[in-house]
Amino acid sequence: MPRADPSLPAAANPPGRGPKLRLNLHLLGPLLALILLVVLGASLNGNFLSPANIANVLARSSFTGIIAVGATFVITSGGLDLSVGSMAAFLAGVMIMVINALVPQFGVGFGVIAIGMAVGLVLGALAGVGNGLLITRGRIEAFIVTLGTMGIFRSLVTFLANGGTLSLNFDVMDAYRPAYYGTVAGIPVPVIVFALVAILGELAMRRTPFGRHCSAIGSNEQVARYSAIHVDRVRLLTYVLQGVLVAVATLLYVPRLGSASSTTGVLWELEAIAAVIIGGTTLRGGYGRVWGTVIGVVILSLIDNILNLTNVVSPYLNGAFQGVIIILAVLLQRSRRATS
Amino acid sequence: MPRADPSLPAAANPPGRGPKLRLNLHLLGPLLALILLVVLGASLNGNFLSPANIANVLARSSFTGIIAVGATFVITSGGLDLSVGSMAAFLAGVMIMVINALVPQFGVGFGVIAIGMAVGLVLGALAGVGNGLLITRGRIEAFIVTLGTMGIFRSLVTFLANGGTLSLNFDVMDAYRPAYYGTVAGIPVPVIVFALVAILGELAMRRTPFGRHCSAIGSNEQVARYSAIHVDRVRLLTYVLQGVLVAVATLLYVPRLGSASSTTGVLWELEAIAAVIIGGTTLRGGYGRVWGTVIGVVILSLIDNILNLTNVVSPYLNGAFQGVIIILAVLLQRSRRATS
Amino acid sequence: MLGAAGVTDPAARHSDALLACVAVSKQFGDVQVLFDVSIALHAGEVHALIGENGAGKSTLMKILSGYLPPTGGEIVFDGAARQFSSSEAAEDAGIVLIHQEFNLAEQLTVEANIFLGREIKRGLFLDVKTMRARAQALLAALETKIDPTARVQDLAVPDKQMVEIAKALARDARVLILDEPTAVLTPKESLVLFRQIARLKAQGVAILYTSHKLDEVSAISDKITVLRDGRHVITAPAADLTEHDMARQMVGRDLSELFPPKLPPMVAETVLEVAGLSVPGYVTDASFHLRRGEILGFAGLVGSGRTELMEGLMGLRPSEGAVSVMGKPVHIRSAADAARLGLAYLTEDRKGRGLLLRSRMRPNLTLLALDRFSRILIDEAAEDRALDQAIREFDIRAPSRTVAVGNLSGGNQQKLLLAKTMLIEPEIVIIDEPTRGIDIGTKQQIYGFVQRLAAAGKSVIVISSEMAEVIGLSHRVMVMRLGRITGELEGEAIGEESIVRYAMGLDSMTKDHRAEDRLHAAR
Amino acid sequence: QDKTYTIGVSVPSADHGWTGGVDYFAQQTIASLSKTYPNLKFVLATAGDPGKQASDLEDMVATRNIDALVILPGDPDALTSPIMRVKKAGKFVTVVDRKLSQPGVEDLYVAGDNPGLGRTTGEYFVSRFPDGGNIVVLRGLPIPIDKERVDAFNQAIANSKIKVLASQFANWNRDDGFKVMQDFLSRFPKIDAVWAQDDDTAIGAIAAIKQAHRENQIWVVGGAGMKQAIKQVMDGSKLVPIDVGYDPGMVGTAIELTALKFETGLPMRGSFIVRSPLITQANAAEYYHPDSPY
Ligand SMILES: Nc1ncnc2c1ncn2[C@@H]1O[C@H](COP(=O)(O)OP(=O)(O)OP(=O)(O)O)[C@@H](O)[C@H]1O
Ligand SMILES: Nc1ncnc2c1ncn2[C@@H]1O[C@H](COP(=O)(O)OP(=O)(O)OP(=O)(O)O)[C@@H](O)[C@H]1O
Ligand SMILES: [Mg+2]
Ligand SMILES: [Mg+2]
Repeated sequence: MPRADPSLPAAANPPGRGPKLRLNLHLLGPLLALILLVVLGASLNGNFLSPANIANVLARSSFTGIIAVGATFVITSGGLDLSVGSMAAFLAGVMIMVINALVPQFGVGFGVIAIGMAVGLVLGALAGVGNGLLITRGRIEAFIVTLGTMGIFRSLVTFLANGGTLSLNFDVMDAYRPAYYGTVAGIPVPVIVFALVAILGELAMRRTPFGRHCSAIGSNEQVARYSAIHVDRVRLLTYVLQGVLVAVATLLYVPRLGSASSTTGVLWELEAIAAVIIGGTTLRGGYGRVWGTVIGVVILSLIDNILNLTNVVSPYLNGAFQGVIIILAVLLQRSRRATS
Repeated sequence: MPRADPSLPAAANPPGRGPKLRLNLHLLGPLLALILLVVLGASLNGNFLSPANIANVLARSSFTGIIAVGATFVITSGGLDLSVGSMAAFLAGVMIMVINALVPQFGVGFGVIAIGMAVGLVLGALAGVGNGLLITRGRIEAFIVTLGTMGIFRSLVTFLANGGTLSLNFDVMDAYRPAYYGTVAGIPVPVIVFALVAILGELAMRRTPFGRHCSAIGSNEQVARYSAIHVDRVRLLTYVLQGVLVAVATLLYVPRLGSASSTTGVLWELEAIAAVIIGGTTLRGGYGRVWGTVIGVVILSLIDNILNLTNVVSPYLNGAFQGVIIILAVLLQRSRRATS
Repeated sequence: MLGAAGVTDPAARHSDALLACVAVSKQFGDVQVLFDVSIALHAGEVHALIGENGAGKSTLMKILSGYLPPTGGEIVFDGAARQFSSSEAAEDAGIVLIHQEFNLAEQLTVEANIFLGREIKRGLFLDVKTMRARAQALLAALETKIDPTARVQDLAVPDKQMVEIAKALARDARVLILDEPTAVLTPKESLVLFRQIARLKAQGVAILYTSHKLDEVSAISDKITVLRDGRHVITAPAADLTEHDMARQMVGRDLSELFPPKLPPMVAETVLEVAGLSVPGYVTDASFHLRRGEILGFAGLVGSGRTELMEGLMGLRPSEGAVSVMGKPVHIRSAADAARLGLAYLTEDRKGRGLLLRSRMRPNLTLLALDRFSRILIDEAAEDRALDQAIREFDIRAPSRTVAVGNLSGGNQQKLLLAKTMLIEPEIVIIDEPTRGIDIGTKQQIYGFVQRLAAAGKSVIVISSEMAEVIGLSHRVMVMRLGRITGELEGEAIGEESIVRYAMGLDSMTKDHRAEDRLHAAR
Repeated sequence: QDKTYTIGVSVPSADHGWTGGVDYFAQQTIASLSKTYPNLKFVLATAGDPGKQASDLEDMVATRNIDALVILPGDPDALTSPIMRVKKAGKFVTVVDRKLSQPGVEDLYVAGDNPGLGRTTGEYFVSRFPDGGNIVVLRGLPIPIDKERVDAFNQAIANSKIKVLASQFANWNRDDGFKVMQDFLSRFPKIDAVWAQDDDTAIGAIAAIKQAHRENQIWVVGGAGMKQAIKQVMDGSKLVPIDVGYDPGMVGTAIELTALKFETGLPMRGSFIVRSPLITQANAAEYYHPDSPY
């Protein structure tokens, strides 16, 4: 770095010790929590590290994981989407109904599944457009809009299912099953999809104008506007992306149990937001990292897994353990950062 | 629509003709939505405006209402408390256990109830201190802390109730019942308590240093710190206040149903936050108004009430109607403000 | 080098102006702030816009660059009437504005800010390497050592301004509009900026520039326009206006001497004694004392740690060392502790640390002194009276009492901040950059105010990057360099050269480092 | 008859499959009764928590002028007091499924048998494992119903050699059944049977068992008589050998009985207990209603 005037102190770096070290620990915080959890799990149960268990946990993480990648963008740009869980239930319901309706005519085959998938994706995008337009054009707080659409989607799926469960045609289910249970090179398909989404998400966040614009908007909307960023358009896009990713998650969810009901996706929104924040994205927007979200999702899945693999005092206290671990996982990052 | 001044968000005083008129409409937004709902209700059912129905609606608003007053302070100072619903369940559970345990020794009487109430209030304050310290000292995002304690409180009440329901001794229940069902000068006791809390809250928000400090912190923490405000102390106080108000709500809730279980207070946090925002407080902090929250709470209660007044298409769609009305109620304020 | 471009007769080139506004007016609500203002900018010319705080300079600049629509009149660009629908449209046409208030996304890196909205891409992805290299080059041209990968929130105020300038330079401007760019810069950094301006001017860029530092204005501009109360007063070649003329045109009357004569310091007790104060990372082992009725100046280069020293003293940053107030050792852990001891600190960062921009004037004014206005409830009538008094005493010019503070002109925000700080009636007041963005007439009022404070037995510390201010006001001056106090000057010894010697480190003291010389060289 | 009567029906909202069935049967019964008896009006409200259900009762009394109430209380302890208030207002009260904490409040009680479900299942397990076996239990939501069932089950197997390896809440939900079962399968190399307590949960558990290819070593008992489960029992599945009924249609019975009180003027009083029958391949056809959503 060229120094223009030797008589001046280094401007940008404060002369304090080891700014690099501090940065790394902040960066590695969630990773550290994850490692500690893995160590805990392994010490509690020998099967914890078995490939089957790891595959199970990762595959299960994929739904909220894919959704949480979308939530990272929404939150980074200063928004919030509470509707994702109900949206997933709704999309799953519609997909199942569409596929079931097509089977009598077109028979069981990949084509029917593909149409169902396409419908899911389009509908997801549309749902995102709806949320996004109400927020950007309607100028309503994202919290209110998505609280409202959360109720709407949840009601719709209950209505479609007539209060019960929508079940995928059994023969289609057989054809569709590999989308969740299949493996490629030993890796479950949903894990591969999740990994792809995460990598693309991380790239988009860090290496595209879109990602930068998201943080700029979340950091200071006015500055973004002054910098010739189409704030409303970018913000709308984050909700559309969120909707599409919810649809992608649904595509993997449907072949798992082949059903959708009013209980599908309950509380996924909280899980997704929690994962995003555990991963180090700031809830007020301005800074987001997709890889952190991925770790956050895995941490949350692991907590459940570990609780199921051990006898805790009482199953009534599961929620308490979850709560404590979540707080500790974040506390750990924070205090590490403070003391380094 | 005239192009808004880009140099500042429309918050305080948007330019254009008639700032006074516009201000009033912004002020009156939630009130307008409320009036429309009342008109709707009255047109749907003749009994809607009957004193009994009004008393019912207001009395049951009081729980989330009192909690939402606390949430107004928390949110105004830039925080969030997701734990209030579970906290209420937990406090109710402990109160019931304490009272039941004291009855054999001290008999049924006002004294026992008073002790139970005192325990509830103290415990509520302590719960608030816990949340507050984790947030201020632990420097953990409020979302994560209160998501964690939400799980913890919910688990604890399930544990205390052994998975079932904690029921208040039936004789005590008789003595305690007037705290919810009683009236003073024809007005139900919980409505009176709610009104008192709201009036005190509005005063505190608008006319005390505490209220000013809350909005200063929510609007710019640094400015607050440089203005000799004890940021952490004020923030802690908002959580303690929230805890105490949750306890006050619980004092009224216990005599209503005389029981606490894992389903007590579910989703109250969402309802409270929604009420606060519908009332015009900004979710990002910096500006809050208690009277708006009160109207928000009543609006939410009225939606449920109105859905019970008529036979809607299908009960499965209740949630959808709620969602639509919530969005419309806020949209109405916003567009009124924009077009005036 | 600036002179090489030459100055032509403005009247002759009025028709071929690059950017002009004709009879532009602007109204906010019921308040009109601009009345039929016309101004023409020409390629290769530096045009200065001056006027009192609230005269409408920033508003006019925002209108010219598409941030605000005018309520009357028209904008002419390249010979044709244009209505820029947005700042993007204006920027696409090559009109770039550097705002008076910072306009950076704090959480983003320097590089990301510089290219925000104009990212360089390779395929779908950002070409971070190229952007980083260009950012580095731009910053190097500005002679700063800011790291392009640093986050803006971690930068000091002057560094942010340099980033802002780099951002504007990155945009290939045909018209560059700078709104008080030097308010937060020291003379040395200002000179760097002026060299860049000269370079752009030579390339044929039209430049509109505003500043309250009239010496700068006469040094770099070719033409000067004066605004008063939203009305055009005069446009004239810079050569025809002396600094004195400018001041008179701005204020509408003759100004007396800027600095009133210093009163001799009282021979009085020490009220503040600081020994071995260190602020980790910024300040090492600073010791000084302050007497009753004394004005103590703090001079030094940007980044010398004056702000951090005072913030450490005030409990706003972690610090160690011995402090005693009125002879009693004290531990100040927060601004509230300090206020209780009669200490007040006026921050240099009025936007980030000083004022709540979305609130009105009243809550801002009383925020620090709120307990003086409340028993249990706040006495709003008393607050209103305090606001009345502040408006009178500090000459705060606001369109209305209910305007959001963010909508006040920069200088009036500064006055409000001063009023806010003084409301606790401190015994010891520390003022960091008191006249940043303040017009020359009001400066005088503030200087008078500071001297009256001292005369009334209060003690004042003035941190300023304006040498004249430190020299003109202080009874005694401490000079800082690299986080240490390197010199103390008193009475007659206070002078520009002696201060600069300490500030630069004695050995590097050579003639062409002197700020004043640079200023002349630029011309 | 010219006089019209209004009957209020309050049921929990469809937060899992069984309550979904309750809502369905309530609506069906109301639709058909409205057709048969034009002088009967119905008010149906669904509630997600006890507070909302209490509010619904208040609204029915204050604004809808009900003459009778049919209620399936989500949490009977919590709703005892609100139901007493309805009773005090002079309404006819029918309570479905769950016992209030005070005796003698209701006029009519159409009772489900939650302990019976646990006991019947437990007895079946004992009969299948005379020499002991390893089982896991997937519980429901942590509410009293679940506790009654589990307590009765535990009592029934108390003196057998059956070993409960672990039990965890699966919330009467397919997804949670799947997750918890996956983890139990990783944790325990030898599981002989699963009590999932609910047919939805069982479906999730079975999916996990099939994924682990252990469907030949483990069998699963759900509960509540969902049609898919009964179909499997009917077909003689080894994986799902039996089911234990818990008919959500009981709410329809209760509404019908209440309606009859007004239509026939007969004095309706007392309790009807709806048993939790053991459904085996032999009798499954009786319980199979392919048109029902549940
Ligand atoms: N958005 C707005 N709403 C209302 N009034 C405004 C707004 N923006 C500016 N003003 C008012 O317009 C007047 C001119 O402000 P402007 O910022 O242009 O002054 P200025 O000449 O730049 O002053 P300074 O030297 O202090 O920066 C001021 O009285 C200011 O309060
Ligand atoms: N938030 C921060 N993070 C990291 N470094 C900082 C921060 N604030 C300031 N610095 C650095 O600390 C040093 C001193 O800051 P500063 O420029 O405020 O000193 P100063 O003497 O008060 O200067 P001036 O008052 O002229 O602006 C500089 O090197 C600056 O870059
Ligand atoms: Mg200005
Ligand atoms: Mg400074």
